[in-house]
Amino acid sequence: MPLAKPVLSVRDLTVAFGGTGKPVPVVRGISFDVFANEVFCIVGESGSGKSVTSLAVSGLLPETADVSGSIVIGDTEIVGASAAVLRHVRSQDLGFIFQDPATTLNPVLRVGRQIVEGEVTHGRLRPSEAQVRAAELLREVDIADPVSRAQQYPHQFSGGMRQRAVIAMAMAGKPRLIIADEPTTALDVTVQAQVLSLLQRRQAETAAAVILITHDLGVVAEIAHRVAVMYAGRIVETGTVDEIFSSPRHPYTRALLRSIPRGDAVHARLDAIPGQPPTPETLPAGCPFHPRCVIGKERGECRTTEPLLRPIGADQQAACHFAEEKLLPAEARRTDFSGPAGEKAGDSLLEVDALKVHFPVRAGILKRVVGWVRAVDGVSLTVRVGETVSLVGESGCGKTTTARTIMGLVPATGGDVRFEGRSLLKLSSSRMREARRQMQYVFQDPYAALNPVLPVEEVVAEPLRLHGLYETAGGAARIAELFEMVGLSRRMFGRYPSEFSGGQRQRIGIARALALNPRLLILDEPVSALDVSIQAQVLNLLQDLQKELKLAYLFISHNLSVVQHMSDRVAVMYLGRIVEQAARDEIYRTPTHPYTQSLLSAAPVPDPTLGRTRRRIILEGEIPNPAAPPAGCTFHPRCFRSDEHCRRVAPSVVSYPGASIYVACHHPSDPMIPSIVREQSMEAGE
Amino acid sequence: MIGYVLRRLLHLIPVLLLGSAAVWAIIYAVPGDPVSVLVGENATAEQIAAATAKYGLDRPALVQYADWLWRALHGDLGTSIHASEPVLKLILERLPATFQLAFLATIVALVLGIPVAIASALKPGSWVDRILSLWNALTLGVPTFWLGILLILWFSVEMRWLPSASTYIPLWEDPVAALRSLILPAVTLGVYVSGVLARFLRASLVNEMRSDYVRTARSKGLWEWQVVGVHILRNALLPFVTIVGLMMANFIGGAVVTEAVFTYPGLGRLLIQAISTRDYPLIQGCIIVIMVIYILINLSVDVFYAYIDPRIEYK
Amino acid sequence: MKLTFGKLSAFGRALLRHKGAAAALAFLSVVALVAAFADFMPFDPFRQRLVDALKGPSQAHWFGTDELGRDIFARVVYGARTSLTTAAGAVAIAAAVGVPMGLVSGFFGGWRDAALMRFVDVMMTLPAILFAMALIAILGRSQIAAIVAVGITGIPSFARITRAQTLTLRSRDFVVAVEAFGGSARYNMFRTILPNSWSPILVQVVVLCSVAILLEAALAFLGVGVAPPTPSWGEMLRSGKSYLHEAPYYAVLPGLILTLTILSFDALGRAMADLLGERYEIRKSGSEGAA
Amino acid sequence: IPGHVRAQKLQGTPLRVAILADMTNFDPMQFSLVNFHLIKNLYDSLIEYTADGKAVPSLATEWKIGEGNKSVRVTLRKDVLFHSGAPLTSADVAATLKKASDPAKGKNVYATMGIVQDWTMPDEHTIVINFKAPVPERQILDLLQFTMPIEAAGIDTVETKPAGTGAYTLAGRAVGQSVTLKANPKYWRTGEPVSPEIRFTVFSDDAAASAALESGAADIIYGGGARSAVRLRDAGYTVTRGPGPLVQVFRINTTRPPFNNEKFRQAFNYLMDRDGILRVGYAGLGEPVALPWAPASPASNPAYLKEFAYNLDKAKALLAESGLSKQEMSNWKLLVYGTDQPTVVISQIVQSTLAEVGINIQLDVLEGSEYVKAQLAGDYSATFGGVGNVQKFPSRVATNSIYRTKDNPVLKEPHPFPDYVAAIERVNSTYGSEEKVKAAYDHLNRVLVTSAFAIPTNSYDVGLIVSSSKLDGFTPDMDNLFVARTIGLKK
Ligand SMILES: Nc1ncnc2c1ncn2[C@@H]1O[C@H](COP(=O)(O)OP(=O)(O)OP(=O)(O)O)[C@@H](O)[C@H]1O
Ligand SMILES: Nc1ncnc2c1ncn2[C@@H]1O[C@H](COP(=O)(O)OP(=O)(O)OP(=O)(O)O)[C@@H](O)[C@H]1O
Ligand SMILES: [Mg+2]
Ligand SMILES: [Mg+2]
Repeated sequence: MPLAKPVLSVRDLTVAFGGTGKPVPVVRGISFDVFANEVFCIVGESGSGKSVTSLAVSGLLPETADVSGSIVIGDTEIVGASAAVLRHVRSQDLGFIFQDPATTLNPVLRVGRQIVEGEVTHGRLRPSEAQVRAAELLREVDIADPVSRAQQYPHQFSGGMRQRAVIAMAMAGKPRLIIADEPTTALDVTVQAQVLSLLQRRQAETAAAVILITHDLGVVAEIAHRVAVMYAGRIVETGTVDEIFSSPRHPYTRALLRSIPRGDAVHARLDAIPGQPPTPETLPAGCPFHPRCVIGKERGECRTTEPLLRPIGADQQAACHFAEEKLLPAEARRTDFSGPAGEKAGDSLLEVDALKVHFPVRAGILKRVVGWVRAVDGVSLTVRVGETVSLVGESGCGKTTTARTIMGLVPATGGDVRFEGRSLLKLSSSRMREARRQMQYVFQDPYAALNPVLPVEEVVAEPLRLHGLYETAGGAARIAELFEMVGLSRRMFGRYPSEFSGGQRQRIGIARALALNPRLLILDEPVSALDVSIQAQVLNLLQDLQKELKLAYLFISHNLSVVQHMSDRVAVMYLGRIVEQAARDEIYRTPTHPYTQSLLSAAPVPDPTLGRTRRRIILEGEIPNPAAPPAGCTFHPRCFRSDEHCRRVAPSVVSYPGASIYVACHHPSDPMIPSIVREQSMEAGE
Repeated sequence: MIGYVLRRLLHLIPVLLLGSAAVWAIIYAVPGDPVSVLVGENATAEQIAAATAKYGLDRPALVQYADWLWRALHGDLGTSIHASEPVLKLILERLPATFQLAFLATIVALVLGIPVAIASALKPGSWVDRILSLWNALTLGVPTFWLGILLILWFSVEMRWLPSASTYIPLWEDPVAALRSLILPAVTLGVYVSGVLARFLRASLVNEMRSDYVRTARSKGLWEWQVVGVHILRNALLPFVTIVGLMMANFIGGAVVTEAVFTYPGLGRLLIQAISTRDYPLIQGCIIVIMVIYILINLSVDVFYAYIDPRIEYK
Repeated sequence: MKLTFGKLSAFGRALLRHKGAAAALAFLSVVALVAAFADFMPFDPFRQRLVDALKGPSQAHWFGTDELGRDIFARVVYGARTSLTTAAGAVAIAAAVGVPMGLVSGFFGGWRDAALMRFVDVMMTLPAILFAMALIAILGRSQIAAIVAVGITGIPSFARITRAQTLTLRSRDFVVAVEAFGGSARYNMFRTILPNSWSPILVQVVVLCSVAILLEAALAFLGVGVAPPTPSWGEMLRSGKSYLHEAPYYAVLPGLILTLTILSFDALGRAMADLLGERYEIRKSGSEGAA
Repeated sequence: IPGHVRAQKLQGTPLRVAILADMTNFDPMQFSLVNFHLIKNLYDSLIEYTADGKAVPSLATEWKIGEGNKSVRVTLRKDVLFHSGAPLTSADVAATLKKASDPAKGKNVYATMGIVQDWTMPDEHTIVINFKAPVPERQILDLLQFTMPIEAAGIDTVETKPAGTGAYTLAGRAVGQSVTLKANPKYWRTGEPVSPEIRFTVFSDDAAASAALESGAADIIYGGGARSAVRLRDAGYTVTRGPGPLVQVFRINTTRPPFNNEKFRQAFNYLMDRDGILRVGYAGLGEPVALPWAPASPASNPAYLKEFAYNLDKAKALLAESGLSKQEMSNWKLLVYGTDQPTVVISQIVQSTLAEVGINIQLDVLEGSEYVKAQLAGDYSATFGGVGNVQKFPSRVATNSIYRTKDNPVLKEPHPFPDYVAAIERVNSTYGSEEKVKAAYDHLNRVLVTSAFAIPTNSYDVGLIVSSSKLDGFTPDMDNLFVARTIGLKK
């Protein structure tokens, strides 16, 4: 491969954004080649310059960007090229897939037209043939009924279909290079699996070179041939996917790999990278990673000299002064951690019993209720003192609604919620206020959860003040204590939320939730908006707090690895119902419900060797509209085991004697027989 | 869609009821009555009483309102006290003049507004944009009555090119005379509205230009004119339609000041005269008609919008 | 940028650095100062000298004299007082009524919202100027009447903006959070949502100032503003318009000052909207201005 | 010069007349500005006055005042036809008088009919009107001049359908926009009307009408403002002023303090800067007056103007005599008719004059009907308002609200100025000897300035005619109504 001429060759690419002040470099001299028939992944945390690099390659950066270096696609130099040349390159050699399929298509033009527009413009396609060609392209990306779909508008497509259409569009001209910038970040795991496999297939069919940008190491392991790891505008390490995952040489790569929760180390404490990634404006001198680095922190060289990328192995390069240094074995550095375990569970704290939450759908002249969105349709759960119960499921399955209903923020339609044995649903508002003190909520989006006009001290004090307990609880001293508890300094009191990073804000959110000394925290996707390194910090914090304060968690997430890492028990939700519920290890080792099995197999595993060997179940379609759920078992249209019976009759919950599993399926695989799918992964992991 | 239109029409009912009741309440709160103007200043008490009875103004206010409402429901807006002609007739006679001015003003506004918006949105922050923004601020900030006065000063008093006051001449009868008479008020109104439109369109263009689909379009190697003309403009013009409709609707009763400057016989002036003579049925009629037209224009705009925007399906 | 008390001074400095805003502020301050201290200046807006009627601008009378021989410049200066106080009063009324209205309707929805929206509908379908005229007819011509009339026509714009803001904030996590901690609706509306809505409200205040000045002038121009001989810019334009042939400066010069004032408010409003990242409400409040 | 003689020098042409307000009805008794332009073209009166007040025949060929001034015998022309084609008879005149004496239908003629007892019709073309008491000749003539026969059959519908004998017939009307009249082919005056058609177009204001005239879209402006008339005159247009102006009167409600103080009131005789008021308010078109009479009125007396010339010193002396404090003197508002620009201006002049003598008052500006209502009800301390009929028999002034001797809405009952009531009575009952009559008029004038409940300032023109210089043949009308029948293009 290295002998062939690269499709793309980037040399010393530097991009700075000027604006009014002095230009700030966000990409700082990077070089790489991409060859035909390979998938080249760029990974890195948010803000590391991945998107800017990809935009620079296609000449799509805004005019405020100052680009230098060289980018050659085929034989054409992109840097400084004229508009005509750029247009030509884009039409001939380049295809682009962007992150958010909801916005990459023009909402007012028909999908078919958009797909072939480029080809028609460049005279490769006669307008009279456009329709046929559009349908053909849609068929190639597995869209059913492509002829009529081509005539539809983007809003009539589901998210996954849109991304397929974008792939069809990007590949329409058979470009030599395809750039996909986080093509699946906005999608659910099951849909992500569909799209990734499609992308892989089309790439193989067209022999194109693909640059795939992602921050998800699982995706990298799944799909990449070669990998570049970016940090603070630089490539800090590059190599084949196996090298990167098996013998990472840069401390950042290593730390990154260790900070993701993995099924093979559920009892170990996560290895978080301390601190924050630097912003382009606040780049430290020397190696930009040294303030967070375990080996470079103390060394003078790292503080003064920025290391250059240099070859380490055959194909591997790393930018570290001490890349050859053997590290301590990873395990040794992990402080032992007794993760959650079923045994310690005590009395039941929260009981959710057949909870139903239906939202009215209104239509017609008088806005009458014409139907109901069955957001939550019979959920039963128990959380015991000090344990973590997780709720997983695809987007829209009703996780947030369940949590908010438990908190009393959304009125329940039916069922019951009991806290310490007392029903919460029929409480008067003052009693409800009282009850809420025991139960607190941590929100998903750390940017939206804090009142931006209050100083953080007030944000944390607010629950106390609302309950008139501020003085009783100890006033400012209590706030300082809470700050300390979540690892923040009281020196930060006067600052506003906007002055904090996402991870810090999430800590503030947690501190606020702890202010009233609750017994139960409801954590709604507490880490999904955070970068992996920060995510690990927060997860560790949560585990520490749980131990220290004997907290019970209702932990909501769609990230199966995180759930596996955190939970005692796991409930899998689909379309408003819990389809399977079991102790953590049981569910991961022997998933019973076909949906659980699909979910687990769809989740990318950050291990390329395993990725290549395991068999994946790729679910068809996407989660149905909860306003019109399918009859019978709601999962049947996507299920690989469904039959006539499933189509008609909704399954009831079955429990297995001797196991903690509850499952709602007519055809569960026997929990006593370990699932083949998962077993493989476990082996590979060990 | 039909259901949607029906629902919107149903919405008309409370708005009109509320509006007419409010107008009636206001009318009764306003001191003065139509009779005093009518009978003249030498009238005796008996004459006043006779006239008051003749127009039914001696009945309780609620009875009068109920009576008016009942008749209005049957399409009868009553008879003007001052002109002793059916209110509807008076209004219908003014409407063509009003529509003609609104139409021309809208054309002026579009002709001035759209190019300005596109030119300044193409390069936000450039000197072209800054100059056009300044022009835009001027069009918005210069009060129509002052602009009208300046135009009259220059074109009528100074240059003697155009009449200083406008009359209604139907366009189809004598287009030249009609345009001569209308051009100053149409420009006065149109310039102001062009500012509103340009500002709106510029904002929505700039907003659209940042959209992902524009980057997608560029990444396909399209010509810049395709990107702007097909992709951006289409999206930006959608909400623009609503604003244009709103503006037109506003012209119907709201061009009062311009009508006053150019003494143009539009609906707004009719209403002002009606207010000053306390011609109750005429006031009520004008306001109801203005409201109905406003709502109907808005409804048409929304329906049209739904028609051109594939994302919207009114049910 | 989110406007907080902590950032008030930073916001002020940013405004002063903004060229357009600084110029506008400078002009407005001059107008405001002159209006405030007009009493200490050596001219009298009421003093008539019929023999000096309709004399052009001169050393003695910078803007000339009107039909009663009064100094137009003096009247412009006192007119500023009328304009600015009317605008301030009107905006205060509009905000004081509109903001709580928007909060309540956006927060609770339901019948409260429906009622508000009907009110706004009615107000929207009637051009502001007609509405104001009718109100003034009730209240009689006076400055108070003008303030109330202009103020009421401004209510829907505040209500709408606050409502929209409330609707977006209502479902934001930090508002839900307060609810989750047991905060009451009142607390949420006035302590959480309102402080987060200052920026659009502030921008709207400035926008409405220009609208109010315009509307007041338009009313005076139509002959229903403050009663003579109180100096008012619109009234001067009205009288001046009938002397276009003999004394063009009579309408032109007061109109110029009026226009500059409106432009300044507009520029200030836009600069603030820019700095605060708010949408500049384009539809003003339906005064013809305006149309 | 008789009309037909002049007509020979003129050529008929369709006339385009700009007017400022739409008509409201065709009733010749609803004598108000809104149908001034129509009445004299659709109707004829029994007699007419020349510009200097001499009575000349019109529909009546002869009128004989009976013994003791208690009746008048009127002989009608025999060749007169209504627009319907029916001949004019004494029955039509009788029906007209009947309508005029009905309080609900008599409208503006009703007050004038107050002197009439009854009438008889000796034959088809003669009618005898009997009076309640002896009536001065001039008052009888006013009645005849005011009587415009309406066809008996059309009396009930006259508001919407003209039923007269006038030189023009109604051809069409677009409400709010225009009225078109066509020449009456069977008109009894030979050679008239000169022009075959008149089209009245309603313009919303003076500026619009002026613009129409200047751009050639109109030939005549009828009823425009003084200021634009003066400007147009300077630009070469012809301005025709009639003998029937109004007099602007500063009306005082003597029932309210401080105006219940006579000296205080009298000071106002000297506080009116009549020249300034005339110049600023009416562009100098009119005369300053101290009495409510036009020059054509028999009671007119220019000496008063000298006596009561603008004089702050005399005014101050009277104010001092009044014994009122500054505070008391300032404690009232001047009601202003905001719709009428001249009164707004002159009210400010008065306000400023008062400020000079230390009286600081406020203006209370009301619009449209609100003002009229206040004025009719006497709900004011003082206000400016025009008074009509000032060219006719002096006691006609008493039809105006402030000058009314009975049921005065401002001064209320009983009339606070018995001297004035008596003076009017004396004018009404004095006839015969010119000296006696003159003395009665003098007495009235003196009483007026002494009681000082109404301070006239100036006369001003209603029904001003501004026309293209190509037109000629304007007939002055005693009431400044528009008379179109003699107008034509100069040959
Ligand atoms: N148009 C721009 N103007 C100024 N700075 C920019 C611009 N685009 C990106 N940046 C800055 O460049 C840096 C790198 O951004 P980039 O979008 O490449 O990050 P990324 O690695 O793609 O992150 P993410 O995972 O969040 O997409 C960031 O600090 C960003 O703020
Ligand atoms: N207030 C509401 N009115 C109507 N439908 C609602 C409402 N809130 C939620 N829904 C619907 O209920 C369903 C479940 O939503 P919910 O937010 O609970 O999902 P989720 O599992 O938390 O998804 P995500 O992973 O995207 O956060 C969705 O289809 C959503 O559209
Ligand atoms: Mg990115
Ligand atoms: Mg959720």
